Amino acid sequence: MRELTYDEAAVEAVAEEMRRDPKIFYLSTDPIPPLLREFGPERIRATPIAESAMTGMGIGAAGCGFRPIVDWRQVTFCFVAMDQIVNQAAKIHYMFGGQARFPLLFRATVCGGGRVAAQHSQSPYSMFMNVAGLKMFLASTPYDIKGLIKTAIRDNNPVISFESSRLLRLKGPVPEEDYTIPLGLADIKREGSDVTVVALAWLVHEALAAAEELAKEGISVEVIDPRSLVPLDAGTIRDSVKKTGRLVIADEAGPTAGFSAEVAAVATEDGATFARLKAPVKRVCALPVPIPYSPVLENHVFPDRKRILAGIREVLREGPAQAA
Amino acid sequence: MRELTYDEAAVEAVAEEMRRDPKIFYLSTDPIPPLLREFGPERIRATPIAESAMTGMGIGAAGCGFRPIVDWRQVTFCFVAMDQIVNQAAKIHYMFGGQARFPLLFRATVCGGGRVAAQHSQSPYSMFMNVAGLKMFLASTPYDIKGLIKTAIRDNNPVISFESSRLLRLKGPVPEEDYTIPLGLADIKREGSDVTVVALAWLVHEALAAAEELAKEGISVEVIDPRSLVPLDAGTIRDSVKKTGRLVIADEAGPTAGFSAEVAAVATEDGATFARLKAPVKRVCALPVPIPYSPVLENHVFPDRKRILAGIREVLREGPAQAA
Amino acid sequence: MSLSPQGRSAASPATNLPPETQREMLRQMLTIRLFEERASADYRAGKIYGVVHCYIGEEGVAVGVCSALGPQDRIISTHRGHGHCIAKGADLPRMMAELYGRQTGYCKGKGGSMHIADFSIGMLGANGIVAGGIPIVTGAGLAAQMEGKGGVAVSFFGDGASNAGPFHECLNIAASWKLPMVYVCENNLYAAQTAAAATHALPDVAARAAGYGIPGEVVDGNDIFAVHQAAHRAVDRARSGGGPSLIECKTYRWRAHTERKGQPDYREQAEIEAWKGRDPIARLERQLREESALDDAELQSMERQITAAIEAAVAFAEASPFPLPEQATDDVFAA
Amino acid sequence: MSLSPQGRSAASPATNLPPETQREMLRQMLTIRLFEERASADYRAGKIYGVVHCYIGEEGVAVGVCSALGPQDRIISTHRGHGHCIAKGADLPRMMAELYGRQTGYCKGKGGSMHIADFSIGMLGANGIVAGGIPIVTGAGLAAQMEGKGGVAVSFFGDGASNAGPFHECLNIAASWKLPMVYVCENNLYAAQTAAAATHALPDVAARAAGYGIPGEVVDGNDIFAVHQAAHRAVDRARSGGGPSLIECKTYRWRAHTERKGQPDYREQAEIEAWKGRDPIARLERQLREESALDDAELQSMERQITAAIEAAVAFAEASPFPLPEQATDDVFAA
Ligand SMILES: Cc1ncc(C[n+]2csc(CCOP(=O)(O)OP(=O)(O)O)c2C)c(N)n1
Ligand SMILES: Cc1ncc(C[n+]2csc(CCOP(=O)(O)OP(=O)(O)O)c2C)c(N)n1
Ligand SMILES: [Mg+2]
Ligand SMILES: [Mg+2]
Repeated sequence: MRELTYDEAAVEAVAEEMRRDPKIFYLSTDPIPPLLREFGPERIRATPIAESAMTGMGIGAAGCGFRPIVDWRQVTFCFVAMDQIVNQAAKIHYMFGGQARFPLLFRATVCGGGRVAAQHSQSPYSMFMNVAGLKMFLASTPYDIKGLIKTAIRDNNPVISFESSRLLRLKGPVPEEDYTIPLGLADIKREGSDVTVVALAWLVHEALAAAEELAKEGISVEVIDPRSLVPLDAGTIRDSVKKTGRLVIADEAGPTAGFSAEVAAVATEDGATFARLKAPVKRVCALPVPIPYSPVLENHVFPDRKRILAGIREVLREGPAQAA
Repeated sequence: MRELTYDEAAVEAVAEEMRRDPKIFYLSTDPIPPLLREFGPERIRATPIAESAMTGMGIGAAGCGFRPIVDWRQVTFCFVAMDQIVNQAAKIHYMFGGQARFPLLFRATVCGGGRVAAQHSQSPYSMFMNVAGLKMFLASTPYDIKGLIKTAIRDNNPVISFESSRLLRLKGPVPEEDYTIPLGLADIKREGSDVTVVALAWLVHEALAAAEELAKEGISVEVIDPRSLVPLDAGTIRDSVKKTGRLVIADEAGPTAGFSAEVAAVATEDGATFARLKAPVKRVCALPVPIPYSPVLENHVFPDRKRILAGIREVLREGPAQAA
Repeated sequence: MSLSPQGRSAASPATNLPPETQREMLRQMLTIRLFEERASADYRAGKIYGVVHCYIGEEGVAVGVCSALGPQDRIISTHRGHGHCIAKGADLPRMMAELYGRQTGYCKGKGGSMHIADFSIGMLGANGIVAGGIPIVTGAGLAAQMEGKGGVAVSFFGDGASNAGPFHECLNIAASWKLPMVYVCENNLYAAQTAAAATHALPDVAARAAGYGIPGEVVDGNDIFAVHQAAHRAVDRARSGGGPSLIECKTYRWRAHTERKGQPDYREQAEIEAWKGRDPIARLERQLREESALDDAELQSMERQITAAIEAAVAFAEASPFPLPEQATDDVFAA
Repeated sequence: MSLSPQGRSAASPATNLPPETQREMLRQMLTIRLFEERASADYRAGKIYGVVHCYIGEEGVAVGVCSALGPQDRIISTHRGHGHCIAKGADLPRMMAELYGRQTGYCKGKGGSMHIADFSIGMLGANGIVAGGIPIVTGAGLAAQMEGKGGVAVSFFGDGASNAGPFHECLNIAASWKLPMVYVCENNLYAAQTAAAATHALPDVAARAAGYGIPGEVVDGNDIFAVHQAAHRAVDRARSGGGPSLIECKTYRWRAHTERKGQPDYREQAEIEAWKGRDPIARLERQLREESALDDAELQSMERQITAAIEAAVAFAEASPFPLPEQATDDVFAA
């Protein structure tokens, strides 16, 4: 199968949907060149640096029958539009009693690793997860991002595509044929029986590397990529933990009230899952600090395969494991 | 001891600190009358409806040696200022290498119950908890709010005081003498041995009511009010769960990646706590929906003493409880 | 033009609107007033919940502007939304049922006073966040431009909202893109308790239009014909591809910022009384009588009809069921 | 006044600044340029990380404005911050060490190019969020007003930032409260790849001042004396309680938006060349020579000194240790 980068796969998803549906148009402060070339400046619009207006205009046009894509670019730029996201996009369908639909795709680059410091590096998806009325996902492969973006564009609600800055150049197989991936469906990226690692984005790849290494020692790691954050596929996560009895969560965001906390809660509030859990849950996350610039510092802040390995070893050591 | 309302206690804390320190001033779109009368329009400033500017101006004045208080009023109004909160206030001390201090108190009313619908009812504190660089608390009594606000005003960092709309008129004893309550210190509002309920704000009172009722059945409930969200007193929570073996978390916010998820993770990632946990963790939260207007609907969305009771009974039923 | 309560502006020039149109404008203004008087009473009686913001005294703006619009045109409102709803043609029973928190309300009881919308008539909703609607309706303007059918979008907002960032961002985009927009600032001189004089660098919000190269006009918001004519010019301009305009309507709210009991109102009583003397409804009545386009009998019949319609709306609301508790989880997402 | 690259404006009137001041202005502009040429080279060599935005071509603005300020005055910068730092008197070794990500940098390696600040000299920081600094420095203006010692605060921001909400909110507040502020728009005609012509309703950002009743002036940003004089007037006005001003400096960046390799630059080569012909540094050199205030020997010695200072800064940076990994958890909160 042909290979595309994560970034190319995302743009291809947009382009294919735009060819199919003339109601789709695109707003961002700097247009993406191939989209601009193909669709022209009427459908690929360069906006002033006014993300609040841009986001609200997307909502308004959606309510009038269009299907806008609003690209915030770095997720940190969308905080200026937070009212439009949280008070408007998320609530408007509900508070008007469902009388109009607001099909909207928001795109935002998250994660760190670029040495661009605190105002350009953040993984704040859990801030949005707590807001009722928004769907969102964070893909880890070119295949997944294409399928998820297509689903999101066809969805009749605001959906946020968080996209990992570390993966933009990652290549992977992407079929030529049209396909979609439903929201709310986790992907088991590797099957295993001793421990479950729930990981997001770049850390899916780091978890797979860790799993590879542990396989040499006879330890079998299951790697689950939820892909979709809201809705979250609690069933797949719980089934895996019921099987392995151990849970490590790897996330490039800070732990506090993060995605990782939600997964910990999802696992430990379910009776059947809790009953099989043999060791404490382990969160392998960024340190709770703004992201620093200097490579030495930035590298120290983020989790990686080594910390995932250490986390896995910790949950294997702890609890009534040996007894089981 | 004399009694004050929650709201009066908060205003008294501000007034006492303002008398003590001329560097404190207050920004909000509608000044609080008693503060305006005492301190005049130079120190109690009415701003245009421009929360983004207001918040940033607080940051700038703080960096120049003042100690501003920025009152967003309804927390939903602060989303227009989210860039200044998340990208600036939270990060500025760190990204500039600690060279300047930014003492700032933000005030925001949270929670629901007022039939004011989705754009005026939200409990989004977990959105801020995930952001490194912000301290925050949510008091449940007049005594606590006064002591915490005073601490926050004296702190050299941005601190958010979330204040419960349901409690504004709640009366309680408040000493005349100066006192402060440290951030990061939970308060055990009721001691008990069978189950731990970690609750916030209004739900502290609902949990106490539930505990009273269960006491009649011989069930002993410990009610912990963390008060401070960041830093969170994990030690007190864990110690309690180690003692009781059961954890219910009651929060007026939605569960997803919420405060409740964080407490679940804090309890279940700690080896000693996990080892004593006899039943799954239980979250008693708002339904994950925007807040509706009609009383029938709004009442259904929020947890209350009945749901806390049900949650407690559930964790008492489940797990190897009877065996212990 | 800048207006004091005494009104330095001359009465607007004789309009060439047909008398039935003028009477319809009166009928709509009266409907707003009587609807809100009833809503206010029912709020105090505990039948309406939360918070209600009354538009009484400002009726000339909503009706003056909406009478210059067609059904394909779209508007957005503020937290003070009843007037805009009624002027755009919303259904009184469904409005009242929404205030009563009933299943049959415009938002099935989920929105209440601050969130009444009727997308089917181009009313994109009241909005509880100051200036929050301006970007959304500017998106409706973009939609109208892309649809290419001559539709126009109108943003209503207060003097308070004109100090917020989205106002600026949207005026600039609308001007750059020549969107078919009309921005209508309802300058009632206060944002909640705060006087506009204390928070605005200049008394006229309309002066800001110059920064974007678009027309900015101050009109007496209590003179419905002046409002209508200004709106008409702006709508024509927008429809014909000329881009956006800013119209500032000087007006005044008669009641406190909200209907909440015990809410302070720091405005001077004399100021309130002076503005009551400039009642847009009484003014139109007077004009119509002077032109012999209205007599006592007609007026009484009009009032009777409106009162009956409001009674019917209340009866509908009262008879409608509350939502079922479980319906709280409906409508989070569209199918 | 509106400027094309050819420059319709006449050269600014003969200045009465003493020659040593004029030479100091030249020295500062040259320092900015040579510092950035070195930073750019070191970035390409992998010694500087992340992203670097160069100010080359726009030096006249930072130096022209800051030369009108005193040490008690405060400024804030943008993502393109080196020029403002140097013009306000920041230390080159600590700047370079920050770019190199070292412990001895201004931010201990936590900030990098986009976040250099020196509060001790009134430089409140570069800022990675477009328009993010405007409210913060307006707070510094409020602080100055409350301190009552005649301090002034200056906000530097781009043409792109002038379309963002905080610009509007702050101009209005500063004008209402008569804050001692100078708002300096560096209109380099582009926001990243997007031409200002495509996103601004009017070519002159300065036109927006009228909406707030404050002075708005367009100056040739490549004419350092014109900038200095405009800044001087605005600073005087602010210091004496007259409130804020908006100064728009038309200028141009010579390099791509960032130094990132392979980054596209869609601007016309001819446009870039035309603007290089209007180099603010060459222009001041020429003027000084014409006035016999500078000769080759002096210029060469100045360049040697600056080069040596930059070499010393690089040597300091190179010799400085990287932070320890554990220091990543320092400085989240102040004691
Ligand atoms: C962003 C935001 N800040 C504050 C409020 C609280 N608030 C509601 S209405 C209002 C005053 C609005 O004034 P104006 O825009 O002039 O409209 P008016 O009420 O006078 O019609 C305020 C401050 C809000 N709803 N949203
Ligand atoms: C809120 C926000 N949106 C987008 C960006 C990305 N961005 C960085 S610089 C820039 C262009 C800024 O243009 P301008 O203000 O004219 O400054 P210049 O780069 O020309 O000096 C953009 C869009 C950002 N940093 N912040
Ligand atoms: Mg008003
Ligand atoms: Mg620019």
